[in-house]
Amino acid sequence: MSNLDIYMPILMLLLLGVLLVGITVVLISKVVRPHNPNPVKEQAYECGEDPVGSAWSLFNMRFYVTGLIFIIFDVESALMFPVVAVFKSMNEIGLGGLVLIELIIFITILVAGLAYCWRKGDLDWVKSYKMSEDSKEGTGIEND
Amino acid sequence: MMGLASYLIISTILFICGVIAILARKNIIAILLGLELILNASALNFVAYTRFLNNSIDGHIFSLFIIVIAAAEAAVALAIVLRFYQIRETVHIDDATQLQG
Amino acid sequence: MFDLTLFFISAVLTVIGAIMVITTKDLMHACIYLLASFLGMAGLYLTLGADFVAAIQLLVYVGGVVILMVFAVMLTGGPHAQKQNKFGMIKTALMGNIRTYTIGGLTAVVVLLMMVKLYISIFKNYTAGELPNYLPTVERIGKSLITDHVLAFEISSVLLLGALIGAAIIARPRKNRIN
Amino acid sequence: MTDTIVSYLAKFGPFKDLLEFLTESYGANGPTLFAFLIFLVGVIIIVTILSTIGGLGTYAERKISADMQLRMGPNRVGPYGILQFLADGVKMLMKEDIVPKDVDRLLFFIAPMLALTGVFGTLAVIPFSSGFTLTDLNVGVVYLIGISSLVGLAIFLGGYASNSKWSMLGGMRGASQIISYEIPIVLSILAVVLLSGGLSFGVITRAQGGWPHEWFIFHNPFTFIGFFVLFIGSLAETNRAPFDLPEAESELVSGYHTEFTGMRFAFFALAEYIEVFVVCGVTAALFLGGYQVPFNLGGDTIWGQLLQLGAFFSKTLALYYFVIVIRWTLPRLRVDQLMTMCWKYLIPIALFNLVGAGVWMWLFKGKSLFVLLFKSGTAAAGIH
Amino acid sequence: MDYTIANIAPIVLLPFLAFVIGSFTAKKFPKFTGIMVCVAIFGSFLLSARIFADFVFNQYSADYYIHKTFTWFDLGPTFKLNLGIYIDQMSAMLLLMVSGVGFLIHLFATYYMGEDKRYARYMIYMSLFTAGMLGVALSDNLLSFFMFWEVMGFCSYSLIGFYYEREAPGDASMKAFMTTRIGDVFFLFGLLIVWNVTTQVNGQGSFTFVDLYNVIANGGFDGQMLLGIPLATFAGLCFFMGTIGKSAQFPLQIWLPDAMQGPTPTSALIHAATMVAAGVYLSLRVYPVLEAGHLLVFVSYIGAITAFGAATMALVQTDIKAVLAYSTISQLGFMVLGVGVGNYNAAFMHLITHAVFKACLFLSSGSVIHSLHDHHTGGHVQEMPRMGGLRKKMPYTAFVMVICSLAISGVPFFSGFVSKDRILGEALIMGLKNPVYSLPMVLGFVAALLTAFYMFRMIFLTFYGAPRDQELFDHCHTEKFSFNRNLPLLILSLFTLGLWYSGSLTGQGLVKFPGVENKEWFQTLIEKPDAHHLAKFKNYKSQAWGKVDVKPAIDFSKSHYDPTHGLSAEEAHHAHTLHLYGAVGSIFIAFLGIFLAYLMYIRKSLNPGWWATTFSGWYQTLKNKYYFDHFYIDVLIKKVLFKFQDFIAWVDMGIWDRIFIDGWANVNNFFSYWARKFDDVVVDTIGVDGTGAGVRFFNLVLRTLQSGKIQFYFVVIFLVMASYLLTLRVA
Repeated sequence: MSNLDIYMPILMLLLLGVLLVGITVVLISKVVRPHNPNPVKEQAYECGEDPVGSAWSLFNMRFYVTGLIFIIFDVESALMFPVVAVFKSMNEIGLGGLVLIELIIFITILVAGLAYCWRKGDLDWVKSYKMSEDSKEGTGIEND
Repeated sequence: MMGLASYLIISTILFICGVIAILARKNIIAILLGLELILNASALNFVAYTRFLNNSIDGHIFSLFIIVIAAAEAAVALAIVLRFYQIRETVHIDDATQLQG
Repeated sequence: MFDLTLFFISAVLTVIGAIMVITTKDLMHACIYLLASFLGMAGLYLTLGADFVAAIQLLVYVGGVVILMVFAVMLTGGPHAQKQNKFGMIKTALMGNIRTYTIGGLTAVVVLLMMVKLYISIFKNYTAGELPNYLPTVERIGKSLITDHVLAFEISSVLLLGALIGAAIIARPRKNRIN
Repeated sequence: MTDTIVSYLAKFGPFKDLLEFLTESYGANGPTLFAFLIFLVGVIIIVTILSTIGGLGTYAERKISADMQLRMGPNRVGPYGILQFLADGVKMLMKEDIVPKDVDRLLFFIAPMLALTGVFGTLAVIPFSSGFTLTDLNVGVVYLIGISSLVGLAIFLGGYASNSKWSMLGGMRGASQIISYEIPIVLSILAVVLLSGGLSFGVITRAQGGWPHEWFIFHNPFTFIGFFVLFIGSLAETNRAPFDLPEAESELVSGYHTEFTGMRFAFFALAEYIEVFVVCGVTAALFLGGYQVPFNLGGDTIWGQLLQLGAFFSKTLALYYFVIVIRWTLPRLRVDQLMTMCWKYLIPIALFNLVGAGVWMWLFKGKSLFVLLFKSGTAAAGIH
Repeated sequence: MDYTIANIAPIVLLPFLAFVIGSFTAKKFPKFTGIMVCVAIFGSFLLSARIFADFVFNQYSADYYIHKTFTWFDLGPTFKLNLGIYIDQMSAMLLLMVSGVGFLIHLFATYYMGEDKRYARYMIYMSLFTAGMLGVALSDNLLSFFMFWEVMGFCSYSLIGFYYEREAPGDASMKAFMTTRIGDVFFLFGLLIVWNVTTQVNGQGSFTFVDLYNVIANGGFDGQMLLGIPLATFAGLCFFMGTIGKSAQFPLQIWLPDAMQGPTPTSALIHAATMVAAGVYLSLRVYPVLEAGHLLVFVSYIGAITAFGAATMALVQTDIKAVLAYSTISQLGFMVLGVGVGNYNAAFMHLITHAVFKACLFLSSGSVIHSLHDHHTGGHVQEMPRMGGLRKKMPYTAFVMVICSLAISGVPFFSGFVSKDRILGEALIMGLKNPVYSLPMVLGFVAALLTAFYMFRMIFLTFYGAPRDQELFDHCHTEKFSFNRNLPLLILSLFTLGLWYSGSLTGQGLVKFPGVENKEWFQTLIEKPDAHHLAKFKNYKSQAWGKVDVKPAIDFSKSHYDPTHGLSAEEAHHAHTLHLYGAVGSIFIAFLGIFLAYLMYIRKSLNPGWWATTFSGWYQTLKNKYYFDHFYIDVLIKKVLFKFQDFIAWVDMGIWDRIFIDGWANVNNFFSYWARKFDDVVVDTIGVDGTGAGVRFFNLVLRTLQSGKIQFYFVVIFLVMASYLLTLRVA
């Protein structure tokens, strides 16, 4: 058994997920289900009113800001995983303090970013929205 | 079949795809997609060389940092794109004609 | 046997995904193809014995970057926004005029030549030796992150801090001004 | 060598014979074929069982809510209405598959697929027992987090593809909620990894013990808090009440799956219910000792494995019950409360926990609170 | 115990760090900042006390010293700057005094400034100041000495002008800063000379004291002349100008009285106890240079004139702090006189004793001022004519102040007597031996008389008699004992007793403890750096920072008190006799002064008003501080400097502008004519138009490239890069 065989169930499960949906939706249910479309059915459901415009319109920036902070944290945690994983073995040979200090420095810098965003209101769902009307104070960049 | 050559070819294809996306797509976000492809191609090269040429761990760490930097780059670049869009209401790259924003 | 299968599936997913990214018109679809390409890339990492890098590829790209891209597509007016520019001119999807095509073609030829030259030498000189076994990488990565590469490790957090603050400043909602 | 179901089963006589037979017949590919067969059977069994559990989950939900509200709940199909989920499934299969005019057809097809794929992908590393884990990857935890984030993407794409404003809102909310709550989850898991010293579920589970005081939840005060952070985050990650904003029926009709009908909707629902089971299982494995039974009863024998399965499932199902009770007890959060809770409470707490757990490990040489309180330091060396 | 960076550097760094941290916390946590500063200085005090204990309690002999250096920066073989520490008995005592007195003053400041709105800022300035002074005490070289000296200058500027809302403190701070700068400029000259001489002698420039001593011991100054003056004289003069500026000696004494505009603990710390002492300390450190430059007579004259002049001015002051300020100048004059008459030991002793009792006096006056609150103006009252009878209201302060006044007046059993009378006795010896010294001798004794008089004038006016401003008196609260108001005072006053400084209570052998007659530790331990002392620096080797002290090869023997001071028995007897006369005389003088004050202000049998009217001319002169301020401003600046300025302006406008600038313009005109010709023909026609044509031509080419389309640029970049890679030879 070569080493890569351990990844076999993952591939199987992913393929199973794809195939299950594909086969069921495309084949089986096509056989058994009814199919009689009409224009009203094919409208997007907006509580019975006719839809106005596409739904693919603009959304608020705050969604992006959330995603932005998320991805930074995601990457930081990705970097922390191996360090944290070796912490225990390092601790047993007496280097735990060193790893801990490195980790704490890392986390502190991370927290500084979080604190900045907190302070500037990026974490406030409602206030950051209001800020766009009120003032451009605290945005950091001045525009003409 | 699973030699160094095949990995290099795959990464070359990815790289060329990325370059084409950068050169030919007009939507800035599409260009960023191309950039991600290029970064992935280089990360793949690092890991492949590490496996086939020397068995140290440094290639993995390098690709790890490439992933980190790619994520940071994507975050900042997309923020710039969004800012640009808010000002110009377009993400067409040929509309980015002024340095001031 | 399975390693070949995994390699083949991953390679196909990666290459097809990448090609679809640059050919599809719909930006949202391009993001999905990019996702496919990333998944395939994770598979390729697995075949190279880089299990941790593969997992991080999943975590960061699939879970983070693609979602961010998709958000950005949504926030810039959806995938089909602005076929026209401000003056009502149709924007070209590709580069445009004969001059750019010429230079582009030239570039393609030169790049091709360069690749051929590079790869010929690589394939000629590289002989596959005894490949090492697949070893667990997490321990080794962790150890070198806290010893040899500790500076890079810490500096990367500064980089991310900078990215976070910079991007947050740029992306913060403000009063819109249209020039 | 990573523990898999294959390496476990290969110890037993019949399987050993099969392995030898395959090796003789197919040479070097024999073990792979052997693994393929066992994995295939294992995957099919596990998917079947979990789909059933997911289906039963809908039943349990209705029954428990009925109990809490002094109703009967489903009681027509089968004894006590236990086959209700099968009836629902058949109904779903028979429903018309309505694809609205303006949808993005590709994504409309891919979204449920991604949701199901993401959830199925996680099943590969769930530690049901020491032997019956499909594959115990070295990077199991990271893999699990990564692959399950496909669900968030699926929810967004589902909302996007529908081209309906309700769906779009639900999808946006869902995606941002899921990515936000991923952070506290990851940080809590990091604390557990720090205690156990490995990224695989096997290592993490083996670092704990059968008795409650050996579980990580009671290891130190920080993990005790970390458990709740993880649990709350998991609730949000699976869009369960009180975090069911993406599908808040009183606000957004039905959220991101407003436009999905028939089997497509069924797959979304199935994915959600299986995911609840998965996160409960993960929580149990990370904090509640997973499959560990006291005295390691039975050991590697098949009876021991069954005991371990029993331990794992009982812990997981207890959490599952708890999740359902929470859903019918708590009111839904507002969207700003949701974000505040995540970014201003859970994440700082989780970061603090991580550092605190590290300091605890460093100060007390990895001894748990119980050991420090009730046993001498020398006796403690044997535990970890 | 060894001296390493870990237990030396915190002495300076603790107050400095308190300053740094305090500057961040001052706004938000003023109370915390104040406590932190006090704790930091107490830490310095503990470390200093340990050094003191090492040096004084018999671990090291009298001429032992510790000198450790590290390289600050290294610019090649000839220019290498070392910094380091130099600790000998004198530094050890100074460290203990500065940190101890500084700590008590800080403690008092928490009381005095506690309600001020900029309390924390005040405390951190004080902290920085203390760091500077401790740095001066530890410096092994003149350069770092100068740097810390300037740190103190800055702090003194900030602290004098602490109430910058008012005009007077602002002016006073500016005045203090500018006046001391004059001395500092000369000090810098001195540094250059030292560098130059050490370069000549050792081949490598250095600022360290030991190198300076080394150079002097090896005769490095011999025969060196500058502008016809011996170089040693020049250097000594430069350093002594630093002393004059910093220690407010004649003729630069004008800044110190004005410096009383700062809060009273500032006055105590800076303008009485420590900073002004730094100037004297400089003189003591460079004493061999002064001696080599034959400057001691000059020094003694400056000191005596200062002592006498300031004392006379103090007679007529009505502001309680002004009296103390002039007395400070006067006492500094005594110290300088001590240096001048060659009684190195007594000068340093007076520095220490004066620091203690003057700090105590200032703090007591602060205590008085703080409790006298004028409800009409809303400010505190400093004028003595409005006081009187205050001993009933503040018994502790009155007691302490009387003790300290006794000390400063030179009453036996107090520290002032021990130190001052040794200076006066030496002056007496020198005056009788050498007629040149007779004027300093006389002035010194007169100044001592005046000192006793004006100090007790102040005491009587403040604490005795009937209250002259009943309303103010009634508003004054009765003093309650509090740890940060009275405790520092009491501790300081405890150390004004003479027995701490001398085994014989009086320092003159008049009254002795049984069995301790040889414990004149001050005289034993502080060695005058004369030729004998300097000899050990002849083969000096510097020692780098390390973990362990490397003791010098020469094993210094333990020193013991030499009652003959190295003189022959006959001379020693002579000297002792003269000292005895001097002591008796000065005791008499002290009591005479006190008695005069008693007559004038308690018995009122002598009317001060009569004296003031009779000698109104002198009175006005003294009131106006001998017209020094007028002289400097009206004469020196307005008449001389402005004239000089006019002259310079005339040179600039009349000569330089007219001849050089205008002449240059003419030359330019000439050349510009030809340049224009050249421009028209060669440049315009050929160059510009030709370039234009060229540009138009290249424009055609470049226009295609410069399209503004960024992706086109990318294509070009890729093309170029790929082409470049194509040309590379692949291994």
